[in-house]
Amino acid sequence: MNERVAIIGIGTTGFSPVSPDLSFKELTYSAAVKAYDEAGLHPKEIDSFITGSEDFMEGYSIFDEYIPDQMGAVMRPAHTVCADFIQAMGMGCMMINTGQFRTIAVEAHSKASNIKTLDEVKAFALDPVYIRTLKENAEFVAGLEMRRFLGDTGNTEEQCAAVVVKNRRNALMNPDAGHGAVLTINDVLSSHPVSTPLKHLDAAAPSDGAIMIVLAAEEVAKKLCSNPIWVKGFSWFSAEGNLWNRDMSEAKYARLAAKKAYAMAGIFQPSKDIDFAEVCDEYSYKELQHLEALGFARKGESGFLTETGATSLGGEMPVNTSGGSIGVGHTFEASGGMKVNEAVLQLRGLAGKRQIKGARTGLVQSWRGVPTATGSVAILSNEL
Amino acid sequence: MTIDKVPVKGLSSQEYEKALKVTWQPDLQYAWDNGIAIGKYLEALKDGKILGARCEECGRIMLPARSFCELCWRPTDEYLPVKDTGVVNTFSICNVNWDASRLKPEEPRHLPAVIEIDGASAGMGILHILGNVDPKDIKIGMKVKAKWKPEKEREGCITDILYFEPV
Amino acid sequence: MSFKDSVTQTTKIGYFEGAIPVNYQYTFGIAGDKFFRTIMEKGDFVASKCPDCGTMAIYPLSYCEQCFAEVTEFVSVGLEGELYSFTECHYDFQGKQHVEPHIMGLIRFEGVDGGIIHRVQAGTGGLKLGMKVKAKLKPANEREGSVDDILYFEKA
Amino acid sequence: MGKRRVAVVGVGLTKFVRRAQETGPELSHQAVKMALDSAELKLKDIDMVTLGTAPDAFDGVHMKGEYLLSGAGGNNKPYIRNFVGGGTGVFAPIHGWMHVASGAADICMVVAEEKMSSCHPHPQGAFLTIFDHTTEQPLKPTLIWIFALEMRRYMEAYGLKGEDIARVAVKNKANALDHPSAQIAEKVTIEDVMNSEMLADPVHRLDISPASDGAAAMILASEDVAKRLTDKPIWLDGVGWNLDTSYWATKDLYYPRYVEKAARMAYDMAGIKEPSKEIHIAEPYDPFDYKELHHMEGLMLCERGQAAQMTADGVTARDGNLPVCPSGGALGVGNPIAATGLMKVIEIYLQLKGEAGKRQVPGDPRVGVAQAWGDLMQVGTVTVLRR
Repeated sequence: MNERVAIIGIGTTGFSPVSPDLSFKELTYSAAVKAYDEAGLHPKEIDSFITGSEDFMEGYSIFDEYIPDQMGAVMRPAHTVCADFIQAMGMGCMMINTGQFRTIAVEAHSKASNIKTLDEVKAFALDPVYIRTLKENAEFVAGLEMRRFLGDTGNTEEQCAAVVVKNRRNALMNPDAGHGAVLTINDVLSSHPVSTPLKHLDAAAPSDGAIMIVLAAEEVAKKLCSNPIWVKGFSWFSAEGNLWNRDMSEAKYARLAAKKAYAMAGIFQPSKDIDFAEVCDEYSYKELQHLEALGFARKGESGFLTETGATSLGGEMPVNTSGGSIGVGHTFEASGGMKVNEAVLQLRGLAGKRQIKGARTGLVQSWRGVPTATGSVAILSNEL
Repeated sequence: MTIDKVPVKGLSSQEYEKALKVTWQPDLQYAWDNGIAIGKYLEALKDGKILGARCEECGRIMLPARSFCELCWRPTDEYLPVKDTGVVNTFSICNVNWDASRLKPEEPRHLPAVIEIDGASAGMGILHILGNVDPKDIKIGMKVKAKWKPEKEREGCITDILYFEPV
Repeated sequence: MSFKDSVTQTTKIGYFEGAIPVNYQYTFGIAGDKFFRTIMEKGDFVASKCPDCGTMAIYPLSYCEQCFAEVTEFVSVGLEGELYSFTECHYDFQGKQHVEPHIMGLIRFEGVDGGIIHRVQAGTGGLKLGMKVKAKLKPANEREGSVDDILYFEKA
Repeated sequence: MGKRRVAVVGVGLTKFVRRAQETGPELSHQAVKMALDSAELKLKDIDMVTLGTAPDAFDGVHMKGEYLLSGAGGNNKPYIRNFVGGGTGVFAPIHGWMHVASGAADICMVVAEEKMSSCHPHPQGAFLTIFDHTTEQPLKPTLIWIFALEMRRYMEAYGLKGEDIARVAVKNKANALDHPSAQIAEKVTIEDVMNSEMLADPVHRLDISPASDGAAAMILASEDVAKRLTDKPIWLDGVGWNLDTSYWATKDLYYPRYVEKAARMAYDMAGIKEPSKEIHIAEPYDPFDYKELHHMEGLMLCERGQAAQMTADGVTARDGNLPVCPSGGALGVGNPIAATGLMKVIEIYLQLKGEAGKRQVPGDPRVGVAQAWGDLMQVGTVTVLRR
């Protein structure tokens, strides 16, 4: 692929535990208006549209029916990927690289607050013959993985709690975040067990919000935008589809995706070449597991780095300055979009109190949640 | 290479009965936020009105009420009631329930129709059902009027209109 | 917000309730049928074995995930395996809290890809990663071809 | 023209059946394995995988793409699921085209799967919730409503009778007698269709395709790889798709304008100016018999309102001037939604290669079009293949 692609417009509603004053269409429209306005384009001037969504999160059997109007995509080439926002963004970059499209709008949103039976929906993703029939909460999968990950790497529950403390504190500085708080390690450790060693405060709370970006090919980006953010590399991978078949000591999907994204972006030493990272922290241990898979920490050292402040704002590799899913709220397929939003703010110098000085290159990463082993990585930069 | 053999045999009803299986009935419940426009639309139904929204740029009066014009890409300018009469755009006489079970002979047929509502822009229809009419007499182009539930029984739902009947 | 009007009062906030009223019946599949019938009939676990590369997998599959060959050979792996991980699960699939937490484990079998996920009994010595565990099955005459034909795993 | 030309180099297809014992991943594997064998490739040769499958509510698994991934060959690969409702089966190779034309992949596996029998007792139940949850679902709509409403509007627009439309079901079910995947191939007459149970006037039972289980797969490759693999590549030269408004009752259903826009996009890319002359063979989506006619018009293979007459004149028969659904279509082969769409693209591929066996159309076709429709009368997906 040789066509360079940039984000030239971004819009988000911010993220909050509930959003009762807006329908899902109005929520998405609000984000889309901002994105198009910033890009200086009318949706008629957008060549194609992508939504990342899953039917049962919306409460429709065919949610694709309900995507066009609020994106301005009526009678236009629009499609759904049942995938995370960063995968959708990658598809947008690929579409531009076919030579047939110059501008693509990518959208994802969450109205998780509208699901009365979210536990049922999550359990409905489990294998219907072998796993769902055990009738356990889907989060047991995270409990299984967390124990093995900690056991194999030597990272500790306290270090996982340190992730929570850091991210919720970061969220206090983020006006788009819904879960900022000042907590202690002990607050996390003493919170109610969900599926040991996973505890209540180790898990990000579901949230609502919408995000849209406008992607453009290089010559369009340079013409329209004074501060384009370039997608230097991206990839997504799935490890073993069947969860009983996975090596739980690592996030293989993130390792494989990072390898490819780094090659595309010309990154040889992630810790040096990248200034900050927004990684998936749907569960606290996932941030640690992802840091190791992405090459920011050696096996077993991610917890130590967190504890000693290396991943805090002002540390060597700030991680989840946004607050992450734990601090902002977990927005499912939109969670990767929240991370892209943070990276764009940081790279444009618009991150306010949590601004990383001189940030030039950032990494965003997502995971599709239990019971999947699918995730994506993208490298964003304010330099071409 | 011609494809002349394909895998997978399929099970007869008897074989299916014998195969090992597991059943599951997920409890998938939602409470969808109405938001601005649909909130108003439902409230208007409770008042015995069908609410549209107007966009000054294209001049369309749209149904159901919308907070933004998806074509002009701007907020709509005004919410306004349209009439509760209209014209049958198309219809069916349906003998099956939503779950594919069949209506009993003595049950009345379901009569879904797209009704273009008077006062909205041309072609703006809504899905509803017809009533108080012999199915044989239904025609495309037929004028119909909403039969509302008694005011006290309305709850802010599309079923506050019981059906549309010939004028 | 991007609209001319907005909802400005809590009492004007509304929602509409509904459900997706669906029911399912899942067949166990070619390999799944074999797995559960072997438990019913022989009280044993089987893995699938690839005719081309020899990879064994449990739960068995009708294809080899490594080389994608079709698999028709199923071999016994016995009831004893190694506890790869475990968790005390406090909530059920609907989010209701268990009276006592259920322990769930992933059990691996030597030389076989994959594993079995099921309930585990802690016993007196507690559980450790890597400990040997053995499946306790329902009495033969009560087995009916379901995950519950396995009662739990316990220390071997 | 895309920067890189994309070719079809292998295909696989299961039988379409009412009830499969195989799980969704097992069905997917069967199709993928067959596609690999047909292209003489191994799983490790596949760079990326894209899977198309219609609603989760059919198979009954949330995040169905993730559930199917092992069987689709997605383990340890970049794998993604695309979804445009009923249009997914023809969109899946379009998604694969994006993978290869962009240079992201040299070889991309495209998989389509549906296991509708899991939805019990009948997949109809999953269709209540395709309608707007607030403004429509309280009316207890069924899937057949929307087809009956559209079919009547179409018949009214052109003064067509049920018999004019039933001819499509007769043709397709008979064509399917020669298809090894066929679920409900049979010789029926126009009278049989008209005398079959009236479900929702004007829709009779035999106007409708069945619910099915099945899977299909297709391997796409870049030009240089394709030329290495085969001396007879079939090119995916045009792709188009389009999505109309969610407010389906606010537009005239008599004509699928979204199909026309999708077709124009695909034809422009493929350099086709006069579709009715330049296209030799077509596989429009035919979940209902009138839909084939509707879609032929949207594809601009004939003047609006003329598709029924063309069918009556035998033009669309397998030995006619423009064979339409020579596979037997959804009406004859069966309708595991996404797998059906891909089956149609596969049929065009086989026909252009001259490898359709008993179904081979005469006249050495060189350009063919496959199309699917989806959502609430909203989606058109179109692919143009060329030898």
